[in-house]
Amino acid sequence: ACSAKNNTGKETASAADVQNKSNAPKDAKTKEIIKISVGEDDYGARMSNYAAAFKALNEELTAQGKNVEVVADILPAVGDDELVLQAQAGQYRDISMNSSLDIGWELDAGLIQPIDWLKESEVFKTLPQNLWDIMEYQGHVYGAIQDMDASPLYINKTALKTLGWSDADIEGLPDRVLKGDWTMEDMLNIATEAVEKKVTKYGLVSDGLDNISVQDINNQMMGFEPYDLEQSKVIFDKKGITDTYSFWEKGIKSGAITKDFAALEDVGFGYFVNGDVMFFIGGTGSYNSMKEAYGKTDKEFEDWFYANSTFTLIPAGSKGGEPGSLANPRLYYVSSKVDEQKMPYVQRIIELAMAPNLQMDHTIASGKLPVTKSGQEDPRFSDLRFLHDVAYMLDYTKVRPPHLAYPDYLKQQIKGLEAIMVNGASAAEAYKLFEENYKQNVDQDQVIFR
Amino acid sequence: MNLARLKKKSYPYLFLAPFAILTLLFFVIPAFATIWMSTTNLDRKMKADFIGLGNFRQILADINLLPIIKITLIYVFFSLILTVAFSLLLAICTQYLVKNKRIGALYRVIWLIPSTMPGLVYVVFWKYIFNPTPGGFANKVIMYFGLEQPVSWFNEAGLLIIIVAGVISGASGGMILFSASINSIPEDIYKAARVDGAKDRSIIKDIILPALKWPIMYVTVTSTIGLFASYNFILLATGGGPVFDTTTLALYGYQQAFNRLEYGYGAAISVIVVIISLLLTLLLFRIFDFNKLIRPPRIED
Amino acid sequence: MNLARLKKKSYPYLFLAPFAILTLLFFVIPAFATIWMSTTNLDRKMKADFIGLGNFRQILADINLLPIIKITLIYVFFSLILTVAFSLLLAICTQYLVKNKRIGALYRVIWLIPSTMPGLVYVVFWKYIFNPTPGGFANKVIMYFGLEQPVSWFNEAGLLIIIVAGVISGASGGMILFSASINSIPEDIYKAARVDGAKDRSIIKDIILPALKWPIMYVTVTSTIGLFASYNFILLATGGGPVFDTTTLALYGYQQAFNRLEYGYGAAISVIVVIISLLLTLLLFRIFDFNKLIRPPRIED
Amino acid sequence: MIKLEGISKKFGDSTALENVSLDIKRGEFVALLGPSGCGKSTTLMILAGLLQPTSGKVYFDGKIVNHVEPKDRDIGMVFQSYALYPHMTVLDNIAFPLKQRKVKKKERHQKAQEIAAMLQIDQLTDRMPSQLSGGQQQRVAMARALAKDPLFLLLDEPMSNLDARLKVDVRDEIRRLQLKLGITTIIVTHDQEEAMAVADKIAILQNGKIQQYGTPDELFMKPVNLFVAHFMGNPPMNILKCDLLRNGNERILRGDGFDYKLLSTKKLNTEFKGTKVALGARPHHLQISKVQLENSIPAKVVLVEQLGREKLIKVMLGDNENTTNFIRILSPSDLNVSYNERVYLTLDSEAIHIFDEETGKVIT
Amino acid sequence: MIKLEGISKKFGDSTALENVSLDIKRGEFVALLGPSGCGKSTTLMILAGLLQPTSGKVYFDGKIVNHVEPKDRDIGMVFQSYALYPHMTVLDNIAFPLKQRKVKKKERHQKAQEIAAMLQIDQLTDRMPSQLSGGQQQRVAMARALAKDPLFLLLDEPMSNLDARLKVDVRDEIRRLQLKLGITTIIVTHDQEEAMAVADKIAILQNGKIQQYGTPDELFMKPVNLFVAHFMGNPPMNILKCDLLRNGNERILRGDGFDYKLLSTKKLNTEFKGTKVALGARPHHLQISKVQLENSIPAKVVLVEQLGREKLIKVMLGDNENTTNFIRILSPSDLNVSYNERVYLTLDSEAIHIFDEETGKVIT
Ligand SMILES: Nc1ncnc2c1ncn2[C@@H]1O[C@H](COP(=O)(O)OP(=O)(O)OP(=O)(O)O)[C@@H](O)[C@H]1O
Ligand SMILES: Nc1ncnc2c1ncn2[C@@H]1O[C@H](COP(=O)(O)OP(=O)(O)OP(=O)(O)O)[C@@H](O)[C@H]1O
Ligand SMILES: [Mg+2]
Ligand SMILES: [Mg+2]
Repeated sequence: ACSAKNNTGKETASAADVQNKSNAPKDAKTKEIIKISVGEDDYGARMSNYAAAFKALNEELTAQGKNVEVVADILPAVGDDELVLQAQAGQYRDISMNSSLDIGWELDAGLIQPIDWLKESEVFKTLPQNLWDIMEYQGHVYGAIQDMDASPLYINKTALKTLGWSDADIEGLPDRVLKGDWTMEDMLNIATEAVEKKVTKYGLVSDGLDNISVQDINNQMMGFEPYDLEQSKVIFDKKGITDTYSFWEKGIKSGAITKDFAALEDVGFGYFVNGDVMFFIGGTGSYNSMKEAYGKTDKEFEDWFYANSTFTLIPAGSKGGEPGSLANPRLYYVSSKVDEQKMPYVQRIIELAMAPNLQMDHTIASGKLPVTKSGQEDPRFSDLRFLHDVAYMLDYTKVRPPHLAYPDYLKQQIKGLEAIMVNGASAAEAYKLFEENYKQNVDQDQVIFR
Repeated sequence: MNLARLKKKSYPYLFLAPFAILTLLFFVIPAFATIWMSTTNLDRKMKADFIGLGNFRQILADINLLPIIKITLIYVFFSLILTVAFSLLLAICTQYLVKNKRIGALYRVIWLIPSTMPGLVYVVFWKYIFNPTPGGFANKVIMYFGLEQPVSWFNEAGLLIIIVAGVISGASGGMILFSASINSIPEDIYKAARVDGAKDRSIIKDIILPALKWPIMYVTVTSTIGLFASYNFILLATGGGPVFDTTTLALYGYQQAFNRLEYGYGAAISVIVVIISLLLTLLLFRIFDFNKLIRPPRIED
Repeated sequence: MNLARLKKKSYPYLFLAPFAILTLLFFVIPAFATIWMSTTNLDRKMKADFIGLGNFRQILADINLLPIIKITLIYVFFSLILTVAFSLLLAICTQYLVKNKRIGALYRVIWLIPSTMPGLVYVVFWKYIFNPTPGGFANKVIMYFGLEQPVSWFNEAGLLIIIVAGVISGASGGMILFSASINSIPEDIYKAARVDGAKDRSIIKDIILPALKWPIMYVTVTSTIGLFASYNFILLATGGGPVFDTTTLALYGYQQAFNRLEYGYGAAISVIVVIISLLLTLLLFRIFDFNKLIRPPRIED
Repeated sequence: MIKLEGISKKFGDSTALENVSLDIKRGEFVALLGPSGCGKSTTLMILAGLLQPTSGKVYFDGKIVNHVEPKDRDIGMVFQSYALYPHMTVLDNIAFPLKQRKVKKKERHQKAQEIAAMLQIDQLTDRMPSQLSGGQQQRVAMARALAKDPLFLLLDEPMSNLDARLKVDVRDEIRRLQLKLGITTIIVTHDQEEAMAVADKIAILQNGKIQQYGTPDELFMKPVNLFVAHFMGNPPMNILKCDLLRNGNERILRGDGFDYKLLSTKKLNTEFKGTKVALGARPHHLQISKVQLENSIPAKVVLVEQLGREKLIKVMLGDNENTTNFIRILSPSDLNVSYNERVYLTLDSEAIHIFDEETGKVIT
Repeated sequence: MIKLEGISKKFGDSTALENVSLDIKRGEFVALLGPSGCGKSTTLMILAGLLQPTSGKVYFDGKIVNHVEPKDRDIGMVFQSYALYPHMTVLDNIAFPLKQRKVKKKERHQKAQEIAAMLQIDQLTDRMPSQLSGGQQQRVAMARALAKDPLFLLLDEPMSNLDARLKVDVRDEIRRLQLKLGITTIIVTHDQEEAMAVADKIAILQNGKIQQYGTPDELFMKPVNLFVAHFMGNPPMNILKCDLLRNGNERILRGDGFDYKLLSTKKLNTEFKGTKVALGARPHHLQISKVQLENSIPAKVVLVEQLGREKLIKVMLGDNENTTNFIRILSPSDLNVSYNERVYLTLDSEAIHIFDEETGKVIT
């Protein structure tokens, strides 16, 4: 896997061809080889989708009678730091994959280039608008989304019934959430009630403190994303943040949220399946985790799940607000060093890798949702009852802004949460901690304080 | 003649040279590079602009600095005291007090167990044992004995657990060094002391400890340095949390460099760590009267 | 009277007891838990079903097993030999050959540098130095001297770099133990040897090395165990790649447990690691004639 | 006071002591004498409680002390290897036993300084042991042993590195202290003159067995066997193998190259019926004359050594050039004999000892 | 052959040797004598090259060897502390110097075994040093020093832990080897009888300075100062402070409690004009008589020690009960005196030494 100087994309099969290339028409026997380097990422079906894309592209090229062959050069996955170091040393990955959060700094570091051709691409025609927003930054498309997640609120139906909810009440809940009629506060009240009445041991549990589900709650409580797209700045909103922290403080005080909230990360699924949890916030993938915790066949679990639980979007922070869902998708990026000659091939690989059936392969392997409508039209999709049922959430799903000042925002926000949960800090104290640390860590030009 | 003497005097250095070069390449240059880096604003974009003492100014203004230094000092101080005390006690027990040398050796071998397994395995298990949920082992135990609420061990006593575990796994090195030194005290000396009416306590205090002065200094100095520089263990166990409650200076530097990818800032913190540990080392040298310890050679030429 | 003797004999054990309990809690129980875990299919779901020797059967069938064991043995063998040889050489040079004790001590202190900085800093720099592209430092050097192609250091010589760096940072512990032992040889013995016509070579071979037998055994055994169990360094440097070229058994176990989250399988590999290192330890005990080393006590009672 | 009863000590296969019994009274000064490796140090170690006898019992004041800790035996001991504490100054070394008795610092330092002065090392009390000469170290060891006014003093070659003059001083000091405080003292020494000068009783050891235990005069005048006779006295007693010829009342000792007639007053053990005997005569009991006298033995001078106030003359008996029958004679300095000179030896029947050659036992 | 020229050695502030010069011829056997701590071991260490003199030069065969390595000096040495190699068997210890000479294993072991036999430790060659008694260890050290037939032999108290009999044997063996191979030997000993018996020449050291260097007889008969006179001989020479009264041709020594008239034949150094002198008389040059004789000194018996073949009698001069004027006399065993008995001492004018009390220098 050692190749270091293939960034122009062209490399001939033998030295003799170098002369041939300029004058003679392409010789049938010596194909032009185009090596496309790809960053390794073997989660789900990503790598096999690549392989399929390369195969398909070569078939297309043959069919078109072009005397060109594309070859995949798989480079090992590396951390961000090394990605930059390698790039600075001249070793780029033509196609790499990273979180949607990373657009900002990768662009800053000169690693990627815009791929506005995506707007014209056939496969992305059926991509919902909110997902287009994810891929855009400063007016250009920089990444090609390749899978998606949503963050549902899993609800313990049995416990609701014990608390006196009727079947109809329960069935109507998702709709009330959609309308903004049933809010976070309602949720917390019920969670409190459940714990006080010892209907469940836990009121609200998530798949981890630093997971996006918690950020989802925070965003809902603030009623907005902490990001101003136009100015491309992070918004640091005192009231919103204080509201959020108050929510958590109240949860902790009332017992709906426990001190060991963060530690329930690995066991929360199991507690939910055991009926010990009133509300669980996770990703669509949490369904799989619950299934594994349940330990029976897919079908048996599905039956149990639908009999004993339900799910909605994350409710709005206040009456009449919008419900939400947050995701952290990975995007394909194209290296800034891919030149015009090579770009068509790179483009085609990305498009082919996003073929509906390949999206579906990945969904099956990973539990994440296909991003395009066409992907969701794959007949295999409707067989996956749960995924199928949550697919509507994609329309409400947002991602975190790809802003340079945002990762620190998240980190410090969580420190504030820890202070509340573990050290018994008040919302005001948590806010102070957050503000002070955030201010000292970021370039204040990048932030709107209000 | 003079040439021969020169040759004779210099050849040990020739032996050391290749290793000196390797050290230089592998350790000294990176050290200097770190210092250089601490004067730049190198971050994830991997572009380094010289900003002078900017990072250091920023560190001094860092609102977390004081609490972190406090935690660092607590951590280093107690870990150090306990490590040295503990390895001394172990060495003295197994090498001197336990008269049956076989049992003493066996006991020392048992202390090798911690090093047979990857450290991560332990951390995973401690996390399991001290899991704050009712499913954690320690919580199961205390709840079995009637406690209602599970205890958030790492939150309540994170630093304590980290120190204790670190001490237990760190004591074996010192113990062996001390054992070797105790072992090299001639038996006659013990005999004389016993005849002179010395109890174990006095033999330890008056005979063994003075002979261990140099090893104790060494262990103290290296432990101080090592403790100041180490973060791996805390990172795995608590990640420095909750909030900054178990964050030491080195861990803070690590987080700045490798989580926030603020390499320059992280490097500056590392430099401060190094400066503090060097200052403490000098202090320790003074306390232990280093110059006296380096006796002049009794073979002359 | 008899009771008093019993009391006298037992009180060192009383001293050791609390530490024994801590060891048990922190290290022995996790060790047994690992063994238990190795017989289950514990994975990310955190549900453990007993599957007997299933994991072990699977390991034996693992196509990567043989190459990984080969790499592990190469890694351990060369690291071990080099660490011991290197720390011996350093100790002998600085403690015996360099007659100026001050310079010797200084040199030993310099060897503390590697421990003053977090290991990760070094790894980052080695990565920079041995960057496989023409921009890497080492490549710049060799290309300056006329080589056309940059060298993929970590691919071509990953194991070598890892071994060398590991040896350099690992040698200081052994060096200090050896230094202490060399230091405790009475000066008179050196004098006698010098009068008897012994050259440095013979003094080292006949006087110093025999006195170091026990420390050498200790360093050898602990290094063997430690090397078998360690992966941290390799993980940081190469991550075990390219392919499995620098993957040792312990790293493989780690990857299985913490990357693939196959805890049961990972634990089974850990158990195999432990078994291999225990077997090697026994072999080393035999080689060093362990029983002879534990002399009977000369003070009787 | 001190009693050893049937003490044996084995180191692995080799036996260092075999069935040693010894009675020592309170305040007695006993010397252990014997060739190198005979078990002297081992005996002291057992008395100190630092070695456990393989069998046998040790009594102090009638109580078995086999399992009593050394520290509870109230001993002062000088080790053959000195065993000074390397990390303490000379003063602290000497004061160490007092420290164990919780004597106050000032007081014990004062006492230590006094004893140091007694042993002429008071100038050196600030030094570390490694900065002392051999003899100085040995005196520190002695001072340490004396510091606590012990009940028992065990001294293992305590003056081997001191010059004669100092040795006499130190010996006198020990003797003085010992008498003053009634310290029961056991000294190991290779120097029988020293032993005879100071000891109340001497035990002679050989191969781990006690050969004779008695007052110096007893040992010197009435050795019970050849070994003791030969061992006591310096230069050693001359031993000559002879045949005992009984001729009525006349008894003649016939050796290689000489005949010697015993005086009729010399009594022999009547149980002895054999003829193979050994004749023992101390070097200063022989006189050299240049002319032949009655009952004198002809000899030839082989070596003359000047010993200061005396001469040690080694002569060969008979004319056989290959003989091994050598005799050493101590004679006044003023006797002038030269190499190869023929001389005649006379000896006093009363001063000679006759031993059964086979068993070594004395028969006079 | 060996020459020390103006050697001084300081340890920090304290001076161990001061301006020591010494000439030793090839094959000579020289003894260093002196009180404990006078610098004997230091001298040997400097000769061996193990210590560097602070100033002064060491010559071997006329060449300066100050910076020659010990290993290149061809020395065999016995250390005062033995310094055996603890990790080698006795045999390997002895054979070690031969190993350094690349002598084949079988050969060197055979040689080592021979020397061990010579020193009566051939039964112990498989043991480790820690399994030996003190005297046995010392003999191993001796064997090791002899093993390589060195050009120089430096022996630091090599027989201090051997019994008298063994000492004589070992001493004879050394002497024999030394003569046979012409080994230049320097022995440190505290035992002047030993020194006088074996040494060709003796150097007497005090406080790091050489007091006298000469043959045993010279030292004994003509000590150059009080120190040497007092140091040589055991028991030491009696020294009495006196006033020298010159009365025409008559010279009288008047001390505390006695008058003694010097014979007119006794010559005194005419340069000496003072009156304060010290009278030296060896214990065996004094005779005790029970009746008063001419020019005899009255005294009172204080102590009688039985030394085997002789008695050591300590007397007090004069009648002053608080006097410090004690005299020791060696007399034959058959002299019967008892405590507090009044006796009279006579002494031979020729055998006495008179010293300037102030400088200590001899004036006879
Ligand atoms: N390292 C040292 N530091 C200070 N003084 C020392 C050191 N070594 C020796 N001395 C002093 O030097 C003097 C001479 O010592 P040396 O060992 O030569 O004496 P010595 O004649 O061999 O005595 P002994 O007969 O007691 O062995 C002594 O007074 C001793 O105290
Ligand atoms: N650890 C041991 N292993 C085997 N034999 C030993 C050990 N220690 C002593 N011996 C032997 O026991 C015997 C008695 O030793 P001990 O030390 O009592 O002799 P010693 O009379 O003191 O002799 P010296 O006058 O030479 O010091 C010796 O022959 C010695 O070799
Ligand atoms: Mg002995
Ligand atoms: Mg000496």
